[in-house]
Amino acid sequence: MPMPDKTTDMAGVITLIPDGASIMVGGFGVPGSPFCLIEELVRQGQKNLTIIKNDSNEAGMGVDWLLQSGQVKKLITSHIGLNPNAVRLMNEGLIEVEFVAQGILAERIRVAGAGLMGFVTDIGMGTPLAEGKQRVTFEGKEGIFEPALKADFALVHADTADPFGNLTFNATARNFNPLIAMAARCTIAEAERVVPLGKIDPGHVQTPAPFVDHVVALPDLPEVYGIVER
Amino acid sequence: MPMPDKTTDMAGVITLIPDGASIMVGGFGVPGSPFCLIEELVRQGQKNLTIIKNDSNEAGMGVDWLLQSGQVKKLITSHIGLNPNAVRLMNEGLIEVEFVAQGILAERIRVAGAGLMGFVTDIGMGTPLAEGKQRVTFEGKEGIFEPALKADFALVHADTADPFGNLTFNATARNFNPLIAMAARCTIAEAERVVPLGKIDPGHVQTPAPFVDHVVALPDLPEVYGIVER
Amino acid sequence: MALLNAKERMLRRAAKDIEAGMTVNLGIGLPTQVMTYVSKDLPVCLHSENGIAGVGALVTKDKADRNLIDAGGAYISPVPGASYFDSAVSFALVRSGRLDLTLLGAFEVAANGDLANWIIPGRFAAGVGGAIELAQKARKVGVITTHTDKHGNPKILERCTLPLTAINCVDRIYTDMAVCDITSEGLILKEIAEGVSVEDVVNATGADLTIPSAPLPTF
Amino acid sequence: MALLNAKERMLRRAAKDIEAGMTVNLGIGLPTQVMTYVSKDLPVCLHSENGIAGVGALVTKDKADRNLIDAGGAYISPVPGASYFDSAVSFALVRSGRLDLTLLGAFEVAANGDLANWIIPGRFAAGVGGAIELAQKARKVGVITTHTDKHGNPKILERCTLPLTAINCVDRIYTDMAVCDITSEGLILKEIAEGVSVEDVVNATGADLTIPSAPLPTF
Repeated sequence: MPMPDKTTDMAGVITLIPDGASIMVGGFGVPGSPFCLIEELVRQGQKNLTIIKNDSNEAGMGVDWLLQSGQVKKLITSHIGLNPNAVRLMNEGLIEVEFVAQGILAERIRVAGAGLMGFVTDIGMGTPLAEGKQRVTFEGKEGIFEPALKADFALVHADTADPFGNLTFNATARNFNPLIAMAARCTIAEAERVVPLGKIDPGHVQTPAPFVDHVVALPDLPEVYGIVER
Repeated sequence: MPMPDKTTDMAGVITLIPDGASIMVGGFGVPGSPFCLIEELVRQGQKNLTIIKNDSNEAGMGVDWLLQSGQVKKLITSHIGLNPNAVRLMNEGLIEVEFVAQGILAERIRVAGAGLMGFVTDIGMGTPLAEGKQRVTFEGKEGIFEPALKADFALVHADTADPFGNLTFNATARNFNPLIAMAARCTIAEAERVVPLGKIDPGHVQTPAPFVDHVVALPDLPEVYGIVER
Repeated sequence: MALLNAKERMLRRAAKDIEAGMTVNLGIGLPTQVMTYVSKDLPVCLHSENGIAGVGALVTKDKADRNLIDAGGAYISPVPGASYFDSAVSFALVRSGRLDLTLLGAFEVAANGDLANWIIPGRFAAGVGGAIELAQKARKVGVITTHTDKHGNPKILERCTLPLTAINCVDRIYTDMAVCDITSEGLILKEIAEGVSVEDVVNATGADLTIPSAPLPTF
Repeated sequence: MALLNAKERMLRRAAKDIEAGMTVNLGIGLPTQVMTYVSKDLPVCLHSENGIAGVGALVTKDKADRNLIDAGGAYISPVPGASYFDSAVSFALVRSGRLDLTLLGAFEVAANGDLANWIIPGRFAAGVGGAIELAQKARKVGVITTHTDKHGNPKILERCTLPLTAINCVDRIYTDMAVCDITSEGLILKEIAEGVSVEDVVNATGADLTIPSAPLPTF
């Protein structure tokens, strides 16, 4: 039985994204950030986007391109400390920023991908991050209800993909990528290599293909994917 | 930097388990069931155990040995349809059985391993499985609170381990094994092969070693791990 | 092709609704047998809840991999492009809407889409397995069942009498007599088995059945 | 060994509490530098929350793998026995109690164990990252900080004035002047830096500090 072929072209697949979309973006720092998908999104210029990503990349790369071009309305993130542009835009009220503790962000995305409504945790109790959040008490212990965080699109960077959309990630480039791939209505993966069906050992697949909607093979990687010189 | 060595012997590690312990057991049918660890538990004879496992194996294997020897007080499981002994013991009131929908069982174990209190889901609404369960309403939608399910011990069957406790599983022998490895206070893994540190590609590890407390290398596999003749 | 009996025609009819590109889960028993009638060239991804997407052909014991079964315990092969995952990911796939279709068995189905397929009080209660989540969360839920039980009593009812697996979840029912859809306007007869009359179907059904005025296709 | 300055002695002292068999997470900044003082032969598993257990030595740019960094963005190597995982598994490890020890930085620490290390209202609020979960869930939490800020104001206080990262979480504080433990009996001076007097420590501390009657070890 053949598997469906989900390979497509970069420009075409990004046109699926409308103004106002919520978009999860993979990556923790440079590793796993889908720079080419973001670059095409900047080229096409969709507006009023909600971006959900662990961090806002550093100045001059990735999510920062979207911030500089004024396409971002809201950022849901765990920290933006490495990007002074993001901090400035937040302080000037030009973007809305929602901070979520890193593991809670990961888990809110994961439970969305698991088709659940949310989870209950004691993380953040007694701190500002708990303020205004719904409480749940179970067997005498109080916790915070953290709702599932879904998105319209996920932009994923994979090391290797097959045409059906099975994905593997390289080292710490995995980070949020397998989580967001499960949590979006439409998951778009860019891959450094697209190999024939059956070339990825079924036991080594890190994102199973049923979670992936589109696969884009990357050309030679631009420099931004390389070692960061600080 | 060397990693801690967690390899140990079967008999010694099972003596850690006291009467009355709650024990998660890997496996879905034969694949991934830790038959040798169970066999040693039968030999040592700990009593009043709570067993948490997807199924109760078939008659004459695995969990059924513990049922036959009268060591099980309670079974938390998704189904026992392939084991008439389990059904009989339940109907005669000799064991208590708590049925949990299969994916909810997986998720209750997973959130325990993720250090959360529980999750909220609409699965089971309007059915007997929702009865008596705590409700949580978020943004007008009602769901069921499903509490994290922890255990004192997890008995895991791995294909390959290293001495630090990194594990890989074979094909559909993965099932509940990586989940229970995270959810127990003490995780004991039996492994078909124990290979030197560094022999498992860090990207292919399916259960990271910090979740595993003890590793037991299996001798030649007994017949019960083989193809089932029905 | 040799003449098919009523059961075989039911399975073949259900197979027609499996379309290119779908991810599908087939319940244990009759539903699993539907694959026999799906073209080997159709790009379809078969999911089994014990942790595989890309279930291929059944294999004989001498060719079997002891670690590779489907949720029914049958030894299977993976197709090129298959993946293995744990039980949490497997049901994440189900609950988050990645299953385009599931076909399940039934003790009873109601005209409002309620499904009962796991408990017969006092007789059968061996656990629900993965059925609740498949029934509640697959995008399309089909039920494959004989139209009546072995005593001739209808299995399609106005309301289920047995404890429910999931409420309001069934979209289509395939039986040895008919194909019926469950819609917001109630239960509608869509197709009829060759050699069966509309009256036969109505008499064997325990719920109001809307009969379209146009001629019914047969299968 | 060359004469160590106060900061180096603080780091070396913190390193002494990293024991064989531990899984440890070191916060960005001063805490990461503690590894310099840990014996290369000690079996310790270093976790970094971006998705690795088994962080090895830092590598120079020309040897770096572009896909392999720690949570601070430094290029690292994996030790034999390392594993990579996603961010959900990484924090599962933290929250479920698999971290034996974390060492973190601080803006303020209170005598009751409260920690503030992520917001200075009006000046610094770039997000909390993974600090809340490390502080709240590691089995032992150590704070590494200068005893006072650059204006000479104490950072160890009766109560924090800044928004909290986590309540009642800190077990031990390592500073350039002292090692203090936070216990149910309050803040206790345990060790003192060479050349520093008990009075110096008391004067630089903004909370009641219990001084044991026995002579204090120095570091």
